[in-house]
Amino acid sequence: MADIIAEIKKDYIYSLAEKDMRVDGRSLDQYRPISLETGKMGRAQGSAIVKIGNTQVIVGTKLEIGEPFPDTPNEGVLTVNAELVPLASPTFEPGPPDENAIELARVVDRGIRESDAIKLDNLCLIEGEKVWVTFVDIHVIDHDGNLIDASALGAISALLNTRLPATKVEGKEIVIEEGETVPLPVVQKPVACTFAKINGKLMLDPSLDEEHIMETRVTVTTDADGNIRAMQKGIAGYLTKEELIKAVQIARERSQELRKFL
Amino acid sequence: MADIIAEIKKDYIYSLAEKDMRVDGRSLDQYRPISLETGKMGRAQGSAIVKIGNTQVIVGTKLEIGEPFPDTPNEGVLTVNAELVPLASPTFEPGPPDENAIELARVVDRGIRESDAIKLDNLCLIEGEKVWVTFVDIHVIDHDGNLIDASALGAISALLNTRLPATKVEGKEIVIEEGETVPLPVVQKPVACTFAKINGKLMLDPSLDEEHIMETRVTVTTDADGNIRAMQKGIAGYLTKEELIKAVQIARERSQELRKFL
Amino acid sequence: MADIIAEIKKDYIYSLAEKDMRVDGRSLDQYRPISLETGKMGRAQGSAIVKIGNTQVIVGTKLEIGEPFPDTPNEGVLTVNAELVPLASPTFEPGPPDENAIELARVVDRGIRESDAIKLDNLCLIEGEKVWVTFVDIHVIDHDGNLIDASALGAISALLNTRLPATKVEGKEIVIEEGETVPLPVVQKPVACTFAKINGKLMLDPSLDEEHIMETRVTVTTDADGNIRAMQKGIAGYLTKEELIKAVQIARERSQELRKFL
Amino acid sequence: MAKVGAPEKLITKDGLRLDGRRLDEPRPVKLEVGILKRADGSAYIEQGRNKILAAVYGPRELHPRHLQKPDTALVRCRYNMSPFSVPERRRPGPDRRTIEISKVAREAFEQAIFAEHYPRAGIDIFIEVLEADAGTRCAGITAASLALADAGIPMKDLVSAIAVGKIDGQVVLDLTGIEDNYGQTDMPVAMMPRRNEITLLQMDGHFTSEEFEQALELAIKGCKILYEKQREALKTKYGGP
Amino acid sequence: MAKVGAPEKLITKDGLRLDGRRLDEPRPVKLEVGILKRADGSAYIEQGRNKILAAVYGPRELHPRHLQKPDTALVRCRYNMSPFSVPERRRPGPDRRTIEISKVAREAFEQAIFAEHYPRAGIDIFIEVLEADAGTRCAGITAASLALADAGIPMKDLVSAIAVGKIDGQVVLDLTGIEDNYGQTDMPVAMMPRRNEITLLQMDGHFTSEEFEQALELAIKGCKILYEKQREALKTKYGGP
Amino acid sequence: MAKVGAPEKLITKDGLRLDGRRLDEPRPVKLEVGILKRADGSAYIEQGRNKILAAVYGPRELHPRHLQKPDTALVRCRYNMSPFSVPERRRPGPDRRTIEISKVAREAFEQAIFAEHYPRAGIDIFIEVLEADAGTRCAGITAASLALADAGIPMKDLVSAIAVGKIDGQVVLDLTGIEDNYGQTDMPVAMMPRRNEITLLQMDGHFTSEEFEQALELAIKGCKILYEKQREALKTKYGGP
Repeated sequence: MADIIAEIKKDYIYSLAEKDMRVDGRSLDQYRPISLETGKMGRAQGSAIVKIGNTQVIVGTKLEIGEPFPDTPNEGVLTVNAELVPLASPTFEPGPPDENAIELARVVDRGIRESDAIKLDNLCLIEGEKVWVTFVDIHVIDHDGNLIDASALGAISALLNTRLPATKVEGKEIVIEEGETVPLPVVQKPVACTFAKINGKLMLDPSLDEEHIMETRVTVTTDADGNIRAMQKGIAGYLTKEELIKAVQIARERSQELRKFL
Repeated sequence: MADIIAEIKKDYIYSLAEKDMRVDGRSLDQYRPISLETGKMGRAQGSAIVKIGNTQVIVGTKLEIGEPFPDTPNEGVLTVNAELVPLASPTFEPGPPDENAIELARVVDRGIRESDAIKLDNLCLIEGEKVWVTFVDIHVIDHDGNLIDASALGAISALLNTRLPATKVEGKEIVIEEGETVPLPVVQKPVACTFAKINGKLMLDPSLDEEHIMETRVTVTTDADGNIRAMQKGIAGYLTKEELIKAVQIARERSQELRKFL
Repeated sequence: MADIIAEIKKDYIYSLAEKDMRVDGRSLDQYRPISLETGKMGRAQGSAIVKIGNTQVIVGTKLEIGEPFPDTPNEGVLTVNAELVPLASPTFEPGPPDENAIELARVVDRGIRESDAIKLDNLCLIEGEKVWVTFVDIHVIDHDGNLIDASALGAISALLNTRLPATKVEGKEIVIEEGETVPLPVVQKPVACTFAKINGKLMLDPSLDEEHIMETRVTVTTDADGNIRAMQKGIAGYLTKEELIKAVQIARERSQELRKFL
Repeated sequence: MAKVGAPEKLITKDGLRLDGRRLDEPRPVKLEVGILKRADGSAYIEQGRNKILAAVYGPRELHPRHLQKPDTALVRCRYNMSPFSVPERRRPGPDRRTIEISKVAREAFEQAIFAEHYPRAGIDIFIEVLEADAGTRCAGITAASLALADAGIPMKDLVSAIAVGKIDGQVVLDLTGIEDNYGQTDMPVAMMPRRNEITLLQMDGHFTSEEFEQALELAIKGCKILYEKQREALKTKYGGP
Repeated sequence: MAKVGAPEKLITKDGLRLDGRRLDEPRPVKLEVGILKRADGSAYIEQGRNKILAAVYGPRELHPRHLQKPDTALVRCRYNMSPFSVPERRRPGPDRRTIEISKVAREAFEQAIFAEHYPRAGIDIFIEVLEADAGTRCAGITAASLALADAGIPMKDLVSAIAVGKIDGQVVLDLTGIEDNYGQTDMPVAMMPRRNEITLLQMDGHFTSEEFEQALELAIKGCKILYEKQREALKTKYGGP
Repeated sequence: MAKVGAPEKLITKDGLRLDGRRLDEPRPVKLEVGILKRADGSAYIEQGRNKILAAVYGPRELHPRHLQKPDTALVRCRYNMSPFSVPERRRPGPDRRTIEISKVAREAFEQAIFAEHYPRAGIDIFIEVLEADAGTRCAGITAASLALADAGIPMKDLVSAIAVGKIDGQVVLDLTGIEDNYGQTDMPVAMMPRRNEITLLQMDGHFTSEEFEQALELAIKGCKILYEKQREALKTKYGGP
């Protein structure tokens, strides 16, 4: 039965695609309604709750003092993690992050890292010894498609919302100045735009129904200047050169809408 | 077949319960025969072998110098761990502790910790830096019911049996005084009493046959002064307020018998 | 079907064994063709590619500065690890080393360690604090029988091929002298000879077909002076005293052939 | 055991607590039902600073199959905390504490759910703590109870939960984090209030037998307060008299 | 972000790279087919300093059974690095990077393999990096493609792969490790060259949209160079016109 | 390799060992059969300071099912050490050493057990070391052999085990921990004494071929001593002539 319904849904989405239409009435390059709230998670240093249609993602940031990597002794550390908790979807299983959760985290991570969104050198406390480690934890709570864009938007939003304790360095000691905080030095606003390819058409912001039947998927992360900072083709299937160029072009335009929420 | 035998056993235990009787002739608030030997495990700093009926548990303690927790810089650390090794029961599987082993360890841990049985501040060597870490390892070797009471009795008994090396602090160095030992500062004797509720009756120290058919289970840990230090309802089922009050009352009385072994 | 072919192969190998013959025409105490190349792995400090017949093993060494074990404060550390990657055989599964991979690594490890092949005291940099840690990683890439001898030969060969950075100790600092290297102090050449017992006959260097039907297995590791440094009976089955003495005798002779490759 | 950073008193001279509550007063509670689309049932609770989501999936086909029970559904529960729910970042994944809480929370529901209506099926309860300030297992159970109702799982009664404790020697309802850390006793309780059946009880600290009885009374009273709030939340979502 | 030990320039005054290559020139490539006995298909690639083995098992019975698909084979891929393949010893076992690469490499092949010819079967692709110097996922895919052919797995086309990037502001083909570390952009691409179907594309760093188009062109050109080398390697092994 | 804390000599001038034993003398051994209620068979051994429990479950239904063998029982063995069995607390769970010992101990029994009498079944041998002082794998095998007999598992013969070694250049029987740490050679051996079939042999250290033969003779002699003690323990439990 499930198969028959899936087949009927697929046929319907395909036939609409031929007319450049979608099941929920959107145009091919249109996002579902988006909402974004920041600062609601009181134990996080920064947080954002993002809804894109029915998809819901919470991102929280935490800061800890830790050690730098040996090859970047005067830079802070950024760590992005995603949990696909089973509360969010009947297909998510408890356990350590699977390949989908890892891909999600790494695509979001690259968008932030490669756009130099955070001034990591401002997060060095004592060169080679102590730096701020920024944890960005993506908690998906309702999965109705396009987790990447929701997570990327939530991540940069939570980072922009983040305040870290003011500190003084006295010799080799880090002194936290109680109660005083400064904003995390975030200087770029990378935003991810994800497309499903369905019946040869690129559909921005695929819903879960669209994801179930898409031929392939591609994500383009751009910065505020319209430069490309990260890309990721996902799942099986293929794209042509022309499709990729078109995806980049649409992403450069539509990302500005997302950036208005930041 | 197994099911039929289980059904017959259950009926028998239930019908006896109506007359306040038990399969092995005990009264409802009576323990099986108990034995306790200490100091037999020559590599442990303290040890106890407890038998309650056919249930057998070995508890060994080990002491190591380690770091205190940041919020209790001048206290030693207590760690309780339980292994349900597959030697002890056909239902125990090899592998990391499952929820039953974890619950067992945590119930025993809370009894010791919450009764302030160990003077943890006496186990601080250098404030914020070096303290004694006490490992209490519960090794269940024969499971015939009521592992909690046997493990709790074994744990406090092993702790009372524990001697730690005498030390001197010289600057930031801990010097072990060879051959000299002092007793672990144990100042309270918490004891756990566990009840099965069967056919509405509370039965102290359930045997494995009783555990198989019990409706619910509750453990009351008391100190020598008759105060309640920890409780745990376990498995499905429910208790009424009156049943809980009764369990507490019996535990306060019967725990004195267990405490005679210490 | 597979079973019938296996049965026919077994009968054939058994009947040949009665005439002291083997499927591939070798005598009972003869190795398959052996080849050995060293130094091909450019990221390793030392490496060897060993082929015995169709069996292929790559061994690489890496050196890191680390801490000594507390009971040997003035000795370097040796660590041998084996990965049976699923590329090498349809029966190897991805995942952490299973009992076969662990046994393989430990048998090779004991051969090197117990023959004092490496002068570990020469690998101490600062007593009790800093020593060279030598990692020997065995990477099996084609499994056609007798992994132990191929791995042991590869391990000692890679160690003989290993060069470590020249260092100076200045106070408590280790200064690496850029570009200068010295050979790892390897002073003994342990070599493993493994026998399958088939139809009561000891066959040196079993092929995979022979391993599939062997009754038991025994490995004898000798040093260049003909002394026995490690032994391991593997899999089920038994050996008599006479068989063991014979295996030792053949190993002492034939190991000299292997040692010519070093 | 004097701890670092302990406040001098947890109860002020006028008999109120640091957050201004009376001793027998629960924290402000906000409940919402049906806030997730994918889950079969869901609910959200704010209780003081606690922010917790609960979702239920099922009755559904149970995998792996060897877990299926021929005469009843298998009820499973997973209590989880987000990495940013506590003062120090928490490493994702279960730890000993969350494994124990998942167990006792599941056991608190096993009595309430008519699992035998769904042989071989699975009923999965997920509790996600987003922000924590003591009493999360109780608040999570209170929310999960609504998620079960929202999923249409038949139950004997709602399960309501709240902790009682002792601070400055007094028995009080619904501890905050600071009261839990520097108080003497914590006792989480869950029950089916209309049936007076207690399905979860844990306790640690110090109670005389009199204090225990007093605390138990107070916990039951507290559960009944929560019960009314749960019913209101269901009415808000589903209407009714 | 100036990093420790960075070279002053990656492109010399005469427009060549540190290893003497032109900007659009791939590293020297050596390919060998059928070098392992046990695997159903295998290949070996050297590309610059990269040394990588690929092997294929299947189509074969798939375990555990619940993974079997009624109408197609399950394609799996495991990209692994030996502990001695990188400057610092690598701990054995998968990490987040290798799990992601295994996923995208598998996805690069799913389009190419006629998996539906083998319902319920498994096709396993193993990529073992023995020595690494940037571009290992692409080189691994190029080799795995030959291993699939060597195993007789029917495919629409070979998959060829190569990375492009940007160093010193210029778009270049096939980055070395030093170019990857100190350059601005890395973009691995895999495709079926005869069909012009791109089955893997990842990118990180910085491209204007013009640079992106230029890089994509160059990647396609690079894949086609690799494609010829793959065909030669198959001819060497299997002969033919 | 001079180690920290090594004694000057392991054999005294009068040719005795530090604990007063002759070179060919085993440590005092105490064996008890049938000491656990739940296990199908069990035994306890004290050998010097070693204190070890062994238990056997089976033949019993084997899970997971795909492990079942159509024509024989699967014999499994788990050698485990309690955290308090060694000088430094041992982290619970298997490590590389215990995994290898579990394997060779299982293999020592596979030859002895008539596993083919119980197709599809499982026979599980558990060895728990409570206090360790060298030779625990041998003592564990000796005890497990009795547990198998106590469980009524049919065997060709009992398996008896003991280690030999070399200290101060002399071949000796049944090393203590101090002899193992500061001696030259350790060689654990297990056999079926009546059949002269050696089912476990490991060795590390240094033996000339003459020493090896001498050590093997001594090990066989030692196994036969243990064998008599095993038979006595069974008689004590089960009576007989």
